[in-house]
Amino acid sequence: MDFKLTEERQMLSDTLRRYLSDKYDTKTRNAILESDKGFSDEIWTGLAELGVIGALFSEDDGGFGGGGFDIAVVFEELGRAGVVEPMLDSAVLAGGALARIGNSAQKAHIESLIGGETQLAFAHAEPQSRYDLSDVQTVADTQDGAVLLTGRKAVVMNAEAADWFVVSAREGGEARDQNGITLFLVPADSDGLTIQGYPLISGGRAGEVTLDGVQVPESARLGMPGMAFPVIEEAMAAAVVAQLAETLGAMGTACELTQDYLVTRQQFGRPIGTFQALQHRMAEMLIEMEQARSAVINAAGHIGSDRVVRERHISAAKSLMGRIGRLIAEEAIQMHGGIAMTQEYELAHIAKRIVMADHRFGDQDFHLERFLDLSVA
Amino acid sequence: MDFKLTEERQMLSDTLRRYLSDKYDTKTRNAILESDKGFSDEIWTGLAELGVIGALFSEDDGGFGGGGFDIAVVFEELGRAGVVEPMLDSAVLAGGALARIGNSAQKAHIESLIGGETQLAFAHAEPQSRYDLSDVQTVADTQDGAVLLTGRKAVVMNAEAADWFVVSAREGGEARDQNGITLFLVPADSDGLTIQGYPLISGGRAGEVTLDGVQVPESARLGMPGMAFPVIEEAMAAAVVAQLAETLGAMGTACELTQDYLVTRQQFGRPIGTFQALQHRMAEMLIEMEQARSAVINAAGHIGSDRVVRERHISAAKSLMGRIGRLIAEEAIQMHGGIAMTQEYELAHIAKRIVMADHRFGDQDFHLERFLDLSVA
Amino acid sequence: MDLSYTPEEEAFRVEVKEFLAAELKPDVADKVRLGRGLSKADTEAWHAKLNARGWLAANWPAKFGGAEWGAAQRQIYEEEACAAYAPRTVPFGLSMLAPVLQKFGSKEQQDHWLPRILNGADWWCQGYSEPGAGSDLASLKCKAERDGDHYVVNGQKTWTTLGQHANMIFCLVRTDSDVKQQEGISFLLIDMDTPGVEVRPIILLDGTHEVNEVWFTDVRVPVENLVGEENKGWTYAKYLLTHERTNIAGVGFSKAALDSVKRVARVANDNGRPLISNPHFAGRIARVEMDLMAMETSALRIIAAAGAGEAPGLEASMLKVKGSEIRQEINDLSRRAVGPYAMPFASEAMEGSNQPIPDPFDVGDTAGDYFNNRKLSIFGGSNEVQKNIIAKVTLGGRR
Amino acid sequence: MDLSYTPEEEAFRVEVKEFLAAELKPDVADKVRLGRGLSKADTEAWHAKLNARGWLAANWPAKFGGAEWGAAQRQIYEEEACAAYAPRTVPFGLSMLAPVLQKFGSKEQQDHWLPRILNGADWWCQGYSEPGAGSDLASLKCKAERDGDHYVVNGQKTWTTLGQHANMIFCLVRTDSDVKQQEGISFLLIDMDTPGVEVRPIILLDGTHEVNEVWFTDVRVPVENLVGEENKGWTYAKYLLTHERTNIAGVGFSKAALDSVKRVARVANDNGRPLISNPHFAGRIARVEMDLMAMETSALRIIAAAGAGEAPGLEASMLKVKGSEIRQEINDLSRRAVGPYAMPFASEAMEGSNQPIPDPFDVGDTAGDYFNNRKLSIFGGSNEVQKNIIAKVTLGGRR
Repeated sequence: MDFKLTEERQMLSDTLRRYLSDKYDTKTRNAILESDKGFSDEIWTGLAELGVIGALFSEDDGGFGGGGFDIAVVFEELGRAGVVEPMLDSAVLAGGALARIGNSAQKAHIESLIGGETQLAFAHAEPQSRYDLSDVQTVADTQDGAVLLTGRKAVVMNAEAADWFVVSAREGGEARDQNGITLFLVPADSDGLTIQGYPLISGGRAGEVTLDGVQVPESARLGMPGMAFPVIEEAMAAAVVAQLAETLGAMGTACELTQDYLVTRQQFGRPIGTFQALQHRMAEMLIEMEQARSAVINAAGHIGSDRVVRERHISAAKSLMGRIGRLIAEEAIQMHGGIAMTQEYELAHIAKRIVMADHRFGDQDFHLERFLDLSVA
Repeated sequence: MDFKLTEERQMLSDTLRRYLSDKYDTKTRNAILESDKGFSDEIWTGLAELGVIGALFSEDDGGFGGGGFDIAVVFEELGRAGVVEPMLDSAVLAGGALARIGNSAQKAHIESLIGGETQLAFAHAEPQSRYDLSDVQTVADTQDGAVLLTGRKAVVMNAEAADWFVVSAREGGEARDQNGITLFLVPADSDGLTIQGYPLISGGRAGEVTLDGVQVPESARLGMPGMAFPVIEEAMAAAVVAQLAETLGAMGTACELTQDYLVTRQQFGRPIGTFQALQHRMAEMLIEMEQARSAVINAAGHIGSDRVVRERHISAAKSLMGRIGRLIAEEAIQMHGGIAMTQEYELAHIAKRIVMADHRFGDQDFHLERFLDLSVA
Repeated sequence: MDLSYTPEEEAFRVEVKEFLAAELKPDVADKVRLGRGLSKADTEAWHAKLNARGWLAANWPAKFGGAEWGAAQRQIYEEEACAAYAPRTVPFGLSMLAPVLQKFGSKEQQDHWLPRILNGADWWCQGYSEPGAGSDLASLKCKAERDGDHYVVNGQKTWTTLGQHANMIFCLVRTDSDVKQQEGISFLLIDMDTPGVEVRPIILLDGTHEVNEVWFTDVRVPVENLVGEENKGWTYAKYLLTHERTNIAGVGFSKAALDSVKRVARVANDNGRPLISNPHFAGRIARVEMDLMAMETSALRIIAAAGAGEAPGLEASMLKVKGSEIRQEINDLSRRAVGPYAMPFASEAMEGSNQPIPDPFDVGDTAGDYFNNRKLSIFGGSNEVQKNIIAKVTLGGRR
Repeated sequence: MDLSYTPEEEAFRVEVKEFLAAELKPDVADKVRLGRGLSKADTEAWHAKLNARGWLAANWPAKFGGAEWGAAQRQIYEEEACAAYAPRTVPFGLSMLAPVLQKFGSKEQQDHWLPRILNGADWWCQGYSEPGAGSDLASLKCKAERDGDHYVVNGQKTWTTLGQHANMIFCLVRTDSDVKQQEGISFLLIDMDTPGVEVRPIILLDGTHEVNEVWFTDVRVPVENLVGEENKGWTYAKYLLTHERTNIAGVGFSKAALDSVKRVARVANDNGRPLISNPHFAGRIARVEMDLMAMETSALRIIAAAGAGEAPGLEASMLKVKGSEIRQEINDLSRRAVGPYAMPFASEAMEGSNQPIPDPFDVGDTAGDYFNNRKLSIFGGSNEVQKNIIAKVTLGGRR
């Protein structure tokens, strides 16, 4: 066992933190939040140039990382600064699926993704599916060499900016069967693909994507027909690790802001950090932070393990973070008082990132139940 | 609506409190705890003379109360002093069942019970039944005028002291059916009835009761064959109200002891009650006490309502008390520190009464699930 | 002890239901239900209807035209009004200033201001908190200096709820800086149209504009707008705060919100079954419902014990803490229930807030409500301040 | 970063398993599993076996004959030993006194006392707390006055664990009352057979006798039993306390206890299904298991970072708090799991403790363990003291 970061990862982490502290202060980020696009091309390009996107892919795929701890190191820093750029959805989720299942032609998009020129989106979840990965009702109908995609995809992150969609559709099996699901690579400008876009409370934008008989060639199919579920689950596992690390970074910022506030804010003629009730609650937050950090390490460290071991750690960490994240966000706000309720204060956005993370990839109850199922399995 | 106690109940409450503060201090009670019998005949007689037992029965049954708030008032005071005498099991549970279903001949025992001369026990739960009221495997086999009882009853409170047992046995239906259960009034000295007695961690004694073909006349049957379940549920509801009120009283004592300790115990040159972290935790205990008191009022106030309304309040209150009781017992011990860990300190016994209450009549999870079932019903 | 409603109480419930059925407009109820901000006109219209019915001053003493509702009546009205999604009344004039004027105001002040609260001539807001004086309210700095028959006010107030609608503000101001903090404070009524008063919006983390900063620069206030005695304002302020907390349990709000959570959970799909069949989610609902059942009885007990017009003390602090905890827990459940659809969001303050946002469960912005209601444990005396009060009272007596 | 065990580490696990299979007697393992008190002889025999294997001084530096186990080795041994229900080693000599002697003791003291800890010649107990000095340890009053080449000790210690078995006690005593509390304390080694030493049992709330009061009346202690310098004892005491906390996470205990809970929950009937199928109980198990999985990694990280022989600082306080919370939660689950059968009980101190008590799940006295382990958050520096430390360190630096 070894708990030290490699030099390369430590360097990447330091560089990224410096870049974001220079380029991504609250004012800049809040302007990005209110922009029509919802993220900044300049920052996106900047991150690409730093090699942040490349760090999320293996050397075979033209990157220089792609492991669980590569993802964790990058996203903890992104989370620390409350970055809203669509790194998780474009690179880890859509890009990750492509890297796992795509053929060399299809993988060509990864190079331009790493370069920062291409944006991807992962169109999988549907209005009825909530957090159930196998609940796919969008259908793929193949007729002489062409595939027709019909269905609706819900809350698709980065939909409006995406050049390509990785779309899941059913080519066999019943609704909620794991078998029968296929992934397709679909151009954003396809006829019959429409997007109703909207902003998200924790930043960035998403959209309801309607596929009304969207026609793609069979070459758009990723992997074998109906065999995509394991790939979706693996890509999701990587995405969960990314989101957990991002949330951990945001929680770190919430704690930092609170600690600073406790020692500077004066009430009753003394810093409020001298009141023992707040001291103990701050201590409890830091104790839970250690738990959260270890949970993220467990998830990142088992991303390459066999399914049950991997998913058990994923669900344990996701459920734990949902619980601890809420505690830390709420306590940070409460100990600040009114100031944390204002949009212009950094914690407001950070707290929203932390809490809303429990609304993606399954919340703490979903993963509690899943952990139990995997434990008896 | 009206939240005032009647004068009679207020008087009974005051008298009982005075009696117990005179006669039932920690030293006396701890001596009773370690006695072979596990309770004091002198106290039992004293309580009977005060009319405490009579207050638990209606005038029709020779008492002068028997309502939900009569029970609550009595047991809150018993709980405040950590009384271990078998009032709940002898009077509310066994006596209550007798009062609800017995004929005039059978009810004769209630008079001597009220007088303090007779002890009863309720032999219903079995080794496999846990908290399931309908899980009765003891069988009653009737042959020409005689009934043979065969089975095992688990953790029967007051078994060794009881003159009579109210025994549940199955005369029809499958295991766990509500239909088919009958109650019988069985003399303690019956042939084939054996008791393996033992002390309980929170005081008093119980026993494993084995019925090996115990023979009783048909006149020992309480009510109609196989129809006893509703009576058992009603008697249990009254017993839960009694136990909730008792626990509330014990929780009140735990809070009192803690508040006194906080203002007297000196550490770091000041009373520990001047440390804000402890102040806030004490405040949280008192806030939960208000919740607990209201839950007991809700349960006591609906004991005469229709089944679903009654049982919904019973389960809500029992589950809530399980949660709050644990909080208050653990916080009281923690804020005291080592002294509360010693057997000779009053809180040790009080905390055990509070926590172990969750091991009778269904714990907080059992009643959470039951509350949900009753809510959809 | 008797937990059942009397025939009179049941009859009153019917009255309330009939009133709501007749007077509450569906579009207004929808705004309330979906957490969309009510316009000033919406609120004023509702006040007028209640006033016409004699229910606006429900808790005022009779001698001021109040209805003097008892605990049961209050609870019945609150429960029915919340269930119907009626607008809540604006408390600043009705439940905060009025009790102070009724107890400490001059006959002239009572005759002039109280009717205007009921007839809607004035919309009041509260000038208590300052950037440097939150939990430590007594450290406020906003200064009022006597100049002839006027006070000249300079300073800043903050967290002024709905100040953008108000034409009057009651303020705690410092009239003596040389004495113990609490002894140099006065209670002043200020016309917000006076030159030198400036209202600046504060946008909250859910993008709403409900609170403001109010700045005072050489604002001249006639001395007759001083309530009670100069430098006795702290007494009046504390009296007001206990009144502010009497309805803080919010039982009615919580019941309506919990019903909404259950409605969503019955239709939301969770792994092929209704969410309400998920035992872990159902358990969360059950736990908070049990807490709510108990707190409803606590609230009734406490209000009944305190008696009409009177403000409970210690128990009010307990209700404030538990009431806010329960409401915040329900807000957590309601965002949890809608799952991924809690994320779509358009803030009032944001560009394109008029674009359609998917709301498949027709519940409005559950996440925004959750974040917005973090305020419940912060304002009106934070839960920490309430716990200080509880500890002080309960431990203080024993020393 | 790599969470997998190396081949060397896996080989070590095999060694440990083999050792336990060969050396651990079933009757002793049963006593541990069922929470029955071990006899002095049981414990001494186990120490001897570990010592023979070279594993008694697992964490001692090599130069004192220690094995200098790393984080992974410690964790592997603890996990396997707890899973097999091996006795835990008595820490007072091994992990508390020894580090102090090794760092601050004289060559003579090291040569004399350290071997006797390993070979079992001495059973040590701890003389720290006093009735008036709990969390506020530095306020201790037990006095030692110099008289020729002896100290004369008068006073009382309390909460002395297993003092009834001990022949030696290390004490914090006051040797100067005229200076700042922390500066008048010395660290003294006292032979309990010396005239004037009296041990009185304290019976705990679960009826067990594991702690004692120790009274000193004119007890004469040779000066060579002073460790380090006179009046420098507080430094040594703090050093000891951080060491005492290094293994406080109790991951191994918690894993074994949680397995036992699951075993019971699989066989216990709950409304016609196994208790483990009750989603609310299963959820409790899952939540604590998730916490435990995380804390296990925290413990490994922290010990690995601290390095062999070194004691972690702030993180040790965090582990102490979380470790005790997890163990106490598991104790709660284990009494919950057995339902009504958690009530039957016979305390050591009670008459008729030899009568048979029903234990259908063969788990021993789960309720007694639950109450007894409330001590985990009280002793060794209460969780409140740990939180004070955490706040002081993390906020202190920012002022």
